Amino acid sequence: MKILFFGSLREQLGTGELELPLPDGVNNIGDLLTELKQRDAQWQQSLGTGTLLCAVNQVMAGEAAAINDGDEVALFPPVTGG
Amino acid sequence: MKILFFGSLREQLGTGELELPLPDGVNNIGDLLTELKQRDAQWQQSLGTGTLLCAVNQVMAGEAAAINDGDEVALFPPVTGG
Amino acid sequence: MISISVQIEDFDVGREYRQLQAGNTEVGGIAVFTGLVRDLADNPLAAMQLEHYPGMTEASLQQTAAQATARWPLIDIRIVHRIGKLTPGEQIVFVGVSSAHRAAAFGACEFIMDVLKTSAPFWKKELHRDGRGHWVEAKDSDQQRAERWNNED
Amino acid sequence: MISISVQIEDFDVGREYRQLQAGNTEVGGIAVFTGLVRDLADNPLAAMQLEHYPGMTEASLQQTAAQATARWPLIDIRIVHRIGKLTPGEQIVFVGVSSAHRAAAFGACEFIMDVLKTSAPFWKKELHRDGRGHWVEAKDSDQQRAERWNNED
Repeated sequence: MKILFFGSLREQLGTGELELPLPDGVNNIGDLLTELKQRDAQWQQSLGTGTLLCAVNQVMAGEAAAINDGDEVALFPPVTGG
Repeated sequence: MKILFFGSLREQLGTGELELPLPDGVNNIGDLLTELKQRDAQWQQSLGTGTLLCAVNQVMAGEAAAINDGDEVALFPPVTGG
Repeated sequence: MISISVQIEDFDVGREYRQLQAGNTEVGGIAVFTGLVRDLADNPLAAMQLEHYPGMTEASLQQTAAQATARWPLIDIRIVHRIGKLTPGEQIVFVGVSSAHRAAAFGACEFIMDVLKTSAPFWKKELHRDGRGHWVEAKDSDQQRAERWNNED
Repeated sequence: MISISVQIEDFDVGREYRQLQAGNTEVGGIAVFTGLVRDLADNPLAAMQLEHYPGMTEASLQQTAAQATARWPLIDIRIVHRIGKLTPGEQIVFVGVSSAHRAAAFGACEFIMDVLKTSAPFWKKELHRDGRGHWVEAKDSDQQRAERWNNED
Protein backbone atom coordinates (compact mmCIF):
# COMPACT_ATOMS: atom_id res chain seq x y z
CA MET A 1 0.00 0.00 0.00
CA LYS A 2 0.94 3.65 -0.43
CA ILE A 3 0.77 6.17 2.42
CA LEU A 4 1.00 9.90 1.65
CA PHE A 5 1.71 12.77 4.07
CA PHE A 6 1.03 16.45 3.39
CA GLY A 7 1.71 19.88 4.85
CA SER A 8 3.25 20.21 8.28
CA LEU A 9 2.89 16.46 8.84
CA ARG A 10 5.04 15.70 5.80
CA GLU A 11 7.65 18.12 7.10
CA GLN A 12 7.63 16.72 10.66
CA LEU A 13 7.95 13.14 9.46
CA GLY A 14 10.58 14.06 6.89
CA THR A 15 8.79 12.05 4.21
CA GLY A 16 5.89 12.58 1.83
CA GLU A 17 5.33 8.97 0.89
CA LEU A 18 5.74 5.44 2.19
CA GLU A 19 5.31 2.27 0.20
CA LEU A 20 4.82 -0.79 2.35
CA PRO A 21 2.87 -4.05 2.46
CA LEU A 22 -0.28 -3.88 4.56
CA PRO A 23 1.04 -4.71 8.07
CA ASP A 24 -0.30 -7.82 9.83
CA GLY A 25 -3.40 -7.13 11.89
CA VAL A 26 -4.09 -3.76 10.23
CA ASN A 27 -7.68 -3.64 9.01
CA ASN A 28 -8.58 0.02 9.20
CA ILE A 29 -7.12 3.53 9.47
CA GLY A 30 -7.06 3.41 13.27
CA ASP A 31 -4.97 0.23 13.17
CA LEU A 32 -2.60 1.81 10.66
CA LEU A 33 -2.10 4.90 12.84
CA THR A 34 -1.32 2.71 15.85
CA GLU A 35 1.20 0.79 13.76
CA LEU A 36 2.90 3.92 12.39
CA LYS A 37 3.13 5.52 15.83
CA GLN A 38 5.43 2.66 16.91
CA ARG A 39 8.14 3.94 14.58
CA ASP A 40 9.63 6.50 16.95
CA ALA A 41 8.82 9.42 19.25
CA GLN A 42 8.39 11.86 16.34
CA TRP A 43 5.85 9.64 14.60
CA GLN A 44 4.16 8.98 17.93
CA GLN A 45 3.77 12.71 18.49
CA SER A 46 2.92 13.86 14.98
CA LEU A 47 0.29 11.18 14.39
CA GLY A 48 -1.19 11.62 17.85
CA THR A 49 -2.43 15.21 17.58
CA GLY A 50 -6.09 14.22 17.25
CA THR A 51 -6.67 16.79 14.47
CA LEU A 52 -5.28 14.75 11.56
CA LEU A 53 -7.48 14.09 8.58
CA CYS A 54 -7.41 10.98 6.46
CA ALA A 55 -8.34 9.94 2.94
CA VAL A 56 -8.54 6.45 1.49
CA ASN A 57 -8.15 6.34 -2.28
CA GLN A 58 -8.58 10.14 -2.36
CA VAL A 59 -11.89 10.15 -0.49
CA MET A 60 -12.13 11.51 3.06
CA ALA A 61 -12.43 8.71 5.61
CA GLY A 62 -12.62 8.20 9.37
CA GLU A 63 -10.46 5.99 11.58
CA ALA A 64 -12.89 3.10 11.21
CA ALA A 65 -12.52 3.04 7.42
CA ALA A 66 -11.32 -0.35 6.16
CA ILE A 67 -8.10 -0.49 4.17
CA ASN A 68 -6.66 -3.05 1.84
CA ASP A 69 -3.21 -3.69 0.46
CA GLY A 70 -3.68 -1.85 -2.84
CA ASP A 71 -5.06 1.29 -1.22
CA GLU A 72 -3.67 4.81 -1.29
CA VAL A 73 -3.99 6.27 2.20
CA ALA A 74 -3.29 9.96 2.87
CA LEU A 75 -2.77 11.63 6.24
CA PHE A 76 -2.74 15.41 6.62
CA PRO A 77 -3.54 18.32 8.91
CA PRO A 78 -6.71 20.44 8.44
CA VAL A 79 -6.65 22.13 5.03
CA THR A 80 -5.79 25.80 4.53
CA GLY A 81 -6.30 26.62 0.85
CA GLY A 82 -8.10 29.48 -0.77
CA MET B 1 -39.85 75.15 -8.62
CA LYS B 2 -38.77 72.25 -10.83
CA ILE B 3 -40.65 68.95 -10.99
CA LEU B 4 -39.04 65.94 -12.66
CA PHE B 5 -40.71 62.73 -13.82
CA PHE B 6 -38.92 59.47 -14.62
CA GLY B 7 -39.54 56.05 -16.13
CA SER B 8 -43.07 54.96 -16.98
CA LEU B 9 -44.46 58.04 -15.24
CA ARG B 10 -42.51 60.36 -17.57
CA GLU B 11 -43.86 58.42 -20.52
CA GLN B 12 -47.47 58.45 -19.30
CA LEU B 13 -47.44 62.18 -18.59
CA GLY B 14 -45.63 62.94 -21.83
CA THR B 15 -43.16 65.19 -20.04
CA GLY B 16 -39.97 64.77 -18.04
CA GLU B 17 -39.87 68.19 -16.45
CA LEU B 18 -42.14 71.02 -15.33
CA GLU B 19 -41.01 74.46 -14.24
CA LEU B 20 -43.65 76.33 -12.30
CA PRO B 21 -44.03 78.71 -9.36
CA LEU B 22 -44.96 76.96 -6.11
CA PRO B 23 -48.78 76.86 -6.33
CA ASP B 24 -50.79 78.69 -3.65
CA GLY B 25 -51.58 76.53 -0.64
CA VAL B 26 -48.96 73.87 -1.52
CA ASN B 27 -46.73 73.24 1.49
CA ASN B 28 -45.68 69.64 1.08
CA ILE B 29 -45.44 66.80 -1.43
CA GLY B 30 -48.96 65.59 -0.67
CA ASP B 31 -50.35 69.04 -1.52
CA LEU B 32 -48.34 69.14 -4.73
CA LEU B 33 -49.68 65.74 -5.84
CA THR B 34 -53.25 66.88 -5.17
CA GLU B 35 -52.61 69.99 -7.24
CA LEU B 36 -51.02 68.12 -10.16
CA LYS B 37 -53.84 65.54 -10.25
CA GLN B 38 -56.26 68.34 -11.15
CA ARG B 39 -54.60 68.73 -14.55
CA ASP B 40 -56.54 65.98 -16.32
CA ALA B 41 -57.63 62.36 -16.13
CA GLN B 42 -54.19 61.06 -17.18
CA TRP B 43 -52.42 62.98 -14.42
CA GLN B 44 -55.14 61.96 -11.98
CA GLN B 45 -54.55 58.30 -12.80
CA SER B 46 -50.77 58.27 -13.13
CA LEU B 47 -50.16 60.18 -9.92
CA GLY B 48 -52.75 58.18 -8.01
CA THR B 49 -51.19 54.73 -8.19
CA GLY B 50 -50.03 54.74 -4.56
CA THR B 51 -46.66 53.26 -5.48
CA LEU B 52 -44.94 56.46 -6.61
CA LEU B 53 -41.71 57.51 -4.96
CA CYS B 54 -40.62 61.06 -4.36
CA ALA B 55 -37.39 62.96 -3.86
CA VAL B 56 -36.93 66.56 -2.75
CA ASN B 57 -33.63 68.07 -3.84
CA GLN B 58 -32.42 64.58 -4.78
CA VAL B 59 -33.13 63.01 -1.38
CA MET B 60 -35.94 60.50 -0.92
CA ALA B 61 -38.93 62.06 0.85
CA GLY B 62 -42.44 61.15 1.96
CA GLU B 63 -45.72 62.95 1.21
CA ALA B 64 -45.39 65.04 4.36
CA ALA B 65 -42.04 66.51 3.26
CA ALA B 66 -42.14 70.30 3.11
CA ILE B 67 -41.35 71.98 -0.21
CA ASN B 68 -40.32 75.50 -1.10
CA ASP B 69 -40.27 77.44 -4.32
CA GLY B 70 -36.63 76.82 -5.18
CA ASP B 71 -36.85 73.05 -4.69
CA GLU B 72 -36.29 70.29 -7.20
CA VAL B 73 -39.00 67.66 -6.71
CA ALA B 74 -38.84 64.33 -8.50
CA LEU B 75 -41.64 61.78 -8.87
CA PHE B 76 -41.00 58.28 -10.15
CA PRO B 77 -42.09 54.64 -9.96
CA PRO B 78 -40.14 52.06 -7.91
CA VAL B 79 -36.61 51.73 -9.25
CA THR B 80 -35.43 48.83 -11.41
CA GLY B 81 -31.69 49.23 -11.95
CA GLY B 82 -28.88 46.71 -11.63
CA MET C 1 -11.60 54.52 -1.65
CA ILE C 2 -15.01 54.72 -3.28
CA SER C 3 -15.31 55.24 -7.02
CA ILE C 4 -18.67 55.55 -8.82
CA SER C 5 -19.42 55.90 -12.53
CA VAL C 6 -22.75 56.13 -14.33
CA GLN C 7 -21.99 55.97 -18.03
CA ILE C 8 -23.19 54.99 -21.48
CA GLU C 9 -19.91 53.27 -22.39
CA ASP C 10 -19.22 49.62 -21.65
CA PHE C 11 -16.73 48.70 -18.92
CA ASP C 12 -13.82 46.25 -18.95
CA VAL C 13 -14.02 43.83 -16.00
CA GLY C 14 -10.33 42.91 -16.25
CA ARG C 15 -9.34 46.55 -16.11
CA GLU C 16 -11.71 47.37 -13.22
CA TYR C 17 -10.45 44.34 -11.34
CA ARG C 18 -6.80 45.32 -11.80
CA GLN C 19 -7.59 48.72 -10.28
CA LEU C 20 -8.97 46.97 -7.19
CA GLN C 21 -5.95 44.68 -6.98
CA ALA C 22 -3.55 47.56 -7.68
CA GLY C 23 -0.46 46.31 -5.87
CA ASN C 24 -1.96 46.81 -2.42
CA THR C 25 -0.65 43.86 -0.42
CA GLU C 26 -3.26 44.38 2.31
CA VAL C 27 -5.92 43.02 -0.05
CA GLY C 28 -6.82 39.43 0.81
CA GLY C 29 -9.98 39.07 -1.26
CA ILE C 30 -11.88 40.78 -4.06
CA ALA C 31 -15.55 40.12 -4.74
CA VAL C 32 -17.01 41.23 -8.06
CA PHE C 33 -20.52 41.08 -9.44
CA THR C 34 -21.68 41.98 -12.92
CA GLY C 35 -25.26 42.13 -14.11
CA LEU C 36 -26.01 41.54 -17.78
CA VAL C 37 -28.98 42.01 -20.08
CA ARG C 38 -30.61 38.60 -20.14
CA ASP C 39 -32.72 37.62 -23.12
CA LEU C 40 -36.27 36.40 -22.56
CA ALA C 41 -37.17 33.09 -24.16
CA ASP C 42 -40.89 33.82 -24.37
CA ASN C 43 -40.58 37.39 -25.67
CA PRO C 44 -37.22 38.05 -27.35
CA LEU C 45 -35.63 41.32 -26.43
CA ALA C 46 -34.27 43.78 -28.97
CA ALA C 47 -32.78 45.95 -26.25
CA MET C 48 -33.05 47.21 -22.70
CA GLN C 49 -33.37 50.97 -22.29
CA LEU C 50 -31.98 52.32 -19.02
CA GLU C 51 -32.65 55.79 -17.67
CA HIS C 52 -31.48 57.46 -14.47
CA TYR C 53 -31.81 60.64 -12.43
CA PRO C 54 -28.54 62.51 -13.06
CA GLY C 55 -27.04 63.66 -9.79
CA MET C 56 -29.31 61.74 -7.46
CA THR C 57 -28.28 58.37 -8.90
CA GLU C 58 -24.58 59.02 -8.31
CA ALA C 59 -25.34 60.33 -4.79
CA SER C 60 -27.45 57.25 -4.03
CA LEU C 61 -24.68 54.88 -5.12
CA GLN C 62 -22.11 56.88 -3.15
CA GLN C 63 -24.30 56.64 -0.04
CA THR C 64 -24.77 52.89 -0.45
CA ALA C 65 -21.00 52.42 -0.80
CA ALA C 66 -20.43 54.55 2.31
CA GLN C 67 -22.92 52.40 4.24
CA ALA C 68 -20.98 49.30 3.18
CA THR C 69 -17.74 50.90 4.35
CA ALA C 70 -19.29 51.63 7.74
CA ARG C 71 -20.46 48.05 8.05
CA TRP C 72 -17.44 46.07 6.87
CA PRO C 73 -13.66 46.67 6.90
CA LEU C 74 -13.14 47.43 3.20
CA ILE C 75 -10.27 48.77 1.14
CA ASP C 76 -11.82 49.87 -2.17
CA ILE C 77 -15.29 49.94 -3.70
CA ARG C 78 -15.92 50.43 -7.40
CA ILE C 79 -19.41 50.75 -8.90
CA VAL C 80 -20.08 51.23 -12.61
CA HIS C 81 -23.65 51.37 -13.93
CA ARG C 82 -24.52 51.85 -17.56
CA ILE C 83 -27.42 53.79 -19.04
CA GLY C 84 -28.85 54.01 -22.53
CA LYS C 85 -29.83 51.23 -24.90
CA LEU C 86 -28.21 47.86 -24.17
CA THR C 87 -28.66 44.65 -26.15
CA PRO C 88 -28.92 41.11 -24.72
CA GLY C 89 -25.59 39.87 -23.40
CA GLU C 90 -24.32 43.40 -22.70
CA GLN C 91 -23.04 44.35 -19.27
CA ILE C 92 -25.23 46.63 -17.14
CA VAL C 93 -23.55 46.93 -13.77
CA PHE C 94 -20.20 46.23 -12.10
CA VAL C 95 -19.72 46.14 -8.34
CA GLY C 96 -16.23 45.31 -7.05
CA VAL C 97 -15.08 45.30 -3.44
CA SER C 98 -11.62 44.62 -2.01
CA SER C 99 -10.91 43.81 1.62
CA ALA C 100 -8.36 42.06 3.81
CA HIS C 101 -11.00 39.38 4.43
CA ARG C 102 -13.26 37.42 2.13
CA ALA C 103 -16.40 37.58 4.29
CA ALA C 104 -16.29 41.39 4.21
CA ALA C 105 -15.73 41.48 0.43
CA PHE C 106 -18.61 39.06 -0.23
CA GLY C 107 -20.97 40.72 2.23
CA ALA C 108 -20.34 44.24 1.01
CA CYS C 109 -20.60 43.30 -2.67
CA GLU C 110 -23.96 41.58 -2.22
CA PHE C 111 -25.21 44.35 0.09
CA ILE C 112 -24.38 47.01 -2.49
CA MET C 113 -26.17 45.09 -5.25
CA ASP C 114 -29.23 44.49 -3.08
CA VAL C 115 -29.50 48.12 -2.01
CA LEU C 116 -28.72 49.40 -5.51
CA LYS C 117 -31.57 47.30 -6.91
CA THR C 118 -34.12 48.85 -4.58
CA SER C 119 -32.75 52.37 -3.97
CA ALA C 120 -30.68 53.71 -6.86
CA PRO C 121 -32.85 55.73 -9.26
CA PHE C 122 -32.61 53.72 -12.46
CA TRP C 123 -35.53 52.56 -14.59
CA LYS C 124 -35.46 49.83 -17.21
CA LYS C 125 -37.66 49.45 -20.23
CA GLU C 126 -37.68 46.27 -22.29
CA LEU C 127 -37.85 46.93 -26.02
CA HIS C 128 -39.17 43.78 -27.65
CA ARG C 129 -38.49 42.56 -31.15
CA ASP C 130 -42.20 42.79 -31.92
CA GLY C 131 -41.84 46.57 -31.51
CA ARG C 132 -43.54 46.81 -28.16
CA GLY C 133 -42.03 48.28 -25.04
CA HIS C 134 -42.57 47.26 -21.45
CA TRP C 135 -41.35 49.03 -18.32
CA VAL C 136 -39.79 46.52 -15.95
CA GLU C 137 -41.64 46.35 -12.64
CA ALA C 138 -39.89 46.31 -9.28
CA LYS C 139 -39.83 42.82 -7.74
CA ASP C 140 -40.94 41.92 -4.22
CA SER C 141 -38.05 39.46 -4.09
CA ASP C 142 -35.58 42.32 -4.56
CA GLN C 143 -37.26 44.26 -1.80
CA GLN C 144 -37.02 41.26 0.50
CA ARG C 145 -33.35 40.73 -0.32
CA ALA C 146 -32.60 44.36 0.50
CA GLU C 147 -34.53 44.17 3.77
CA ARG C 148 -32.46 41.19 4.94
CA TRP C 149 -29.64 43.64 5.65
CA ASN C 150 -31.75 45.48 8.21
CA ASN C 151 -31.97 42.34 10.30
CA GLU C 152 -28.88 40.18 10.00
CA ASP C 153 -25.37 41.45 10.58
CA MET D 1 -20.41 23.61 -17.33
CA ILE D 2 -17.84 23.09 -14.59
CA SER D 3 -14.17 23.84 -15.25
CA ILE D 4 -11.43 23.30 -12.65
CA SER D 5 -7.72 24.08 -12.82
CA VAL D 6 -5.00 23.60 -10.21
CA GLN D 7 -1.89 25.24 -11.59
CA ILE D 8 1.39 27.01 -10.84
CA GLU D 9 0.75 29.74 -13.42
CA ASP D 10 -1.08 32.95 -12.63
CA PHE D 11 -4.59 33.49 -14.05
CA ASP D 12 -6.08 36.48 -15.87
CA VAL D 13 -9.36 37.56 -14.27
CA GLY D 14 -10.47 39.47 -17.37
CA ARG D 15 -9.95 36.38 -19.51
CA GLU D 16 -11.66 34.04 -17.05
CA TYR D 17 -14.58 36.45 -16.78
CA ARG D 18 -14.98 36.68 -20.56
CA GLN D 19 -15.23 32.88 -20.69
CA LEU D 20 -18.12 33.02 -18.22
CA GLN D 21 -19.84 35.81 -20.15
CA ALA D 22 -19.14 34.11 -23.48
CA GLY D 23 -22.06 35.42 -25.51
CA ASN D 24 -24.65 33.37 -23.62
CA THR D 25 -27.66 35.69 -23.39
CA GLU D 26 -29.24 33.57 -20.63
CA VAL D 27 -26.62 34.90 -18.19
CA GLY D 28 -28.10 37.59 -15.96
CA GLY D 29 -25.35 37.80 -13.37
CA ILE D 30 -21.76 36.73 -12.78
CA ALA D 31 -20.20 36.58 -9.32
CA VAL D 32 -16.44 36.35 -9.03
CA PHE D 33 -14.16 36.03 -6.05
CA THR D 34 -10.38 36.12 -5.99
CA GLY D 35 -8.17 35.44 -2.99
CA LEU D 36 -4.73 37.06 -2.84
CA VAL D 37 -1.61 36.66 -0.74
CA ARG D 38 -1.94 39.31 1.93
CA ASP D 39 1.15 40.68 3.59
CA LEU D 40 1.37 40.64 7.39
CA ALA D 41 2.21 43.94 9.07
CA ASP D 42 3.69 42.35 12.18
CA ASN D 43 5.76 39.69 10.40
CA PRO D 44 6.49 40.58 6.75
CA LEU D 45 6.02 37.75 4.32
CA ALA D 46 8.59 36.78 1.71
CA ALA D 47 6.24 34.27 0.13
CA MET D 48 3.41 31.83 0.65
CA GLN D 49 4.12 28.22 -0.29
CA LEU D 50 1.06 26.24 -1.38
CA GLU D 51 0.95 22.47 -1.69
CA HIS D 52 -1.90 20.17 -2.70
CA TYR D 53 -2.82 16.51 -3.10
CA PRO D 54 -2.73 15.91 -6.87
CA GLY D 55 -5.87 14.13 -8.00
CA MET D 56 -7.81 14.44 -4.78
CA THR D 57 -7.71 18.24 -4.84
CA GLU D 58 -9.19 18.44 -8.32
CA ALA D 59 -11.82 15.83 -7.39
CA SER D 60 -12.73 17.76 -4.25
CA LEU D 61 -13.20 21.02 -6.18
CA GLN D 62 -15.23 19.21 -8.81
CA GLN D 63 -17.49 17.76 -6.12
CA THR D 64 -17.97 21.16 -4.46
CA ALA D 65 -18.89 22.71 -7.82
CA ALA D 66 -21.34 19.86 -8.46
CA GLN D 67 -22.95 20.46 -5.05
CA ALA D 68 -23.38 24.13 -5.96
CA THR D 69 -25.00 23.14 -9.25
CA ALA D 70 -27.45 20.89 -7.42
CA ARG D 71 -28.34 23.69 -5.02
CA TRP D 72 -28.68 26.70 -7.34
CA PRO D 73 -29.69 27.13 -11.00
CA LEU D 74 -26.26 27.89 -12.48
CA ILE D 75 -24.89 28.17 -15.99
CA ASP D 76 -21.10 27.92 -15.62
CA ILE D 77 -18.63 27.46 -12.78
CA ARG D 78 -14.91 28.13 -13.11
CA ILE D 79 -12.41 27.44 -10.32
CA VAL D 80 -8.67 28.13 -10.60
CA HIS D 81 -6.37 27.51 -7.64
CA ARG D 82 -2.65 28.12 -7.75
CA ILE D 83 0.10 26.11 -6.06
CA GLY D 84 3.79 26.76 -5.52
CA LYS D 85 5.52 29.82 -4.12
CA LEU D 86 3.46 33.04 -4.30
CA THR D 87 4.57 36.49 -3.17
CA PRO D 88 2.39 39.11 -1.42
CA GLY D 89 -0.16 40.65 -3.79
CA GLU D 90 -0.25 37.57 -6.02
CA GLN D 91 -3.50 35.84 -6.83
CA ILE D 92 -4.19 32.46 -5.20
CA VAL D 93 -7.71 31.48 -6.17
CA PHE D 94 -10.44 32.41 -8.65
CA VAL D 95 -14.06 31.32 -8.31
CA GLY D 96 -16.49 32.54 -10.96
CA VAL D 97 -20.16 31.59 -11.29
CA SER D 98 -22.69 32.62 -13.93
CA SER D 99 -26.44 32.29 -13.58
CA ALA D 100 -29.67 33.76 -14.86
CA HIS D 101 -30.16 35.26 -11.39
CA ARG D 102 -27.90 37.22 -9.10
CA ALA D 103 -28.89 35.50 -5.84
CA ALA D 104 -27.84 32.14 -7.30
CA ALA D 105 -24.52 33.51 -8.59
CA PHE D 106 -23.68 35.15 -5.25
CA GLY D 107 -24.80 32.19 -3.15
CA ALA D 108 -22.92 29.61 -5.20
CA CYS D 109 -19.72 31.67 -5.38
CA GLU D 110 -19.59 32.15 -1.62
CA PHE D 111 -20.60 28.53 -0.97
CA ILE D 112 -17.78 27.25 -3.18
CA MET D 113 -15.22 29.47 -1.43
CA ASP D 114 -16.44 28.44 2.03
CA VAL D 115 -16.38 24.73 1.21
CA LEU D 116 -13.05 25.00 -0.64
CA LYS D 117 -11.48 26.63 2.42
CA THR D 118 -12.43 23.73 4.70
CA SER D 119 -12.48 20.73 2.34
CA ALA D 120 -10.10 21.08 -0.61
CA PRO D 121 -6.72 19.52 0.19
CA PHE D 122 -4.39 22.53 0.03
CA TRP D 123 -1.86 23.54 2.68
CA LYS D 124 -0.21 26.93 3.04
CA LYS D 125 3.14 27.74 4.58
CA GLU D 126 4.18 31.31 5.30
CA LEU D 127 7.82 31.97 4.48
CA HIS D 128 8.86 35.03 6.46
CA ARG D 129 11.55 37.53 5.58
CA ASP D 130 13.43 36.61 8.74
CA GLY D 131 13.96 33.16 7.21
CA ARG D 132 11.46 31.31 9.34
CA GLY D 133 8.55 29.31 8.06
CA HIS D 134 5.13 28.84 9.61
CA TRP D 135 2.39 26.48 8.52
CA VAL D 136 -0.93 28.30 8.42
CA GLU D 137 -3.44 26.81 10.84
CA ALA D 138 -7.05 26.14 9.93
CA LYS D 139 -9.42 28.74 11.40
CA ASP D 140 -12.54 28.01 13.42
CA SER D 141 -14.20 30.95 11.67
CA ASP D 142 -13.74 29.22 8.30
CA GLN D 143 -15.25 26.04 9.72
CA GLN D 144 -18.23 28.00 11.01
CA ARG D 145 -18.72 29.75 7.68
CA ALA D 146 -18.73 26.39 5.88
CA GLU D 147 -21.20 24.91 8.36
CA ARG D 148 -23.70 27.72 7.74
CA TRP D 149 -24.53 26.02 4.44
CA ASN D 150 -25.73 22.90 6.24
CA ASN D 151 -28.43 24.94 7.93
CA GLU D 152 -29.65 27.82 5.81
CA ASP D 153 -30.80 27.46 2.25
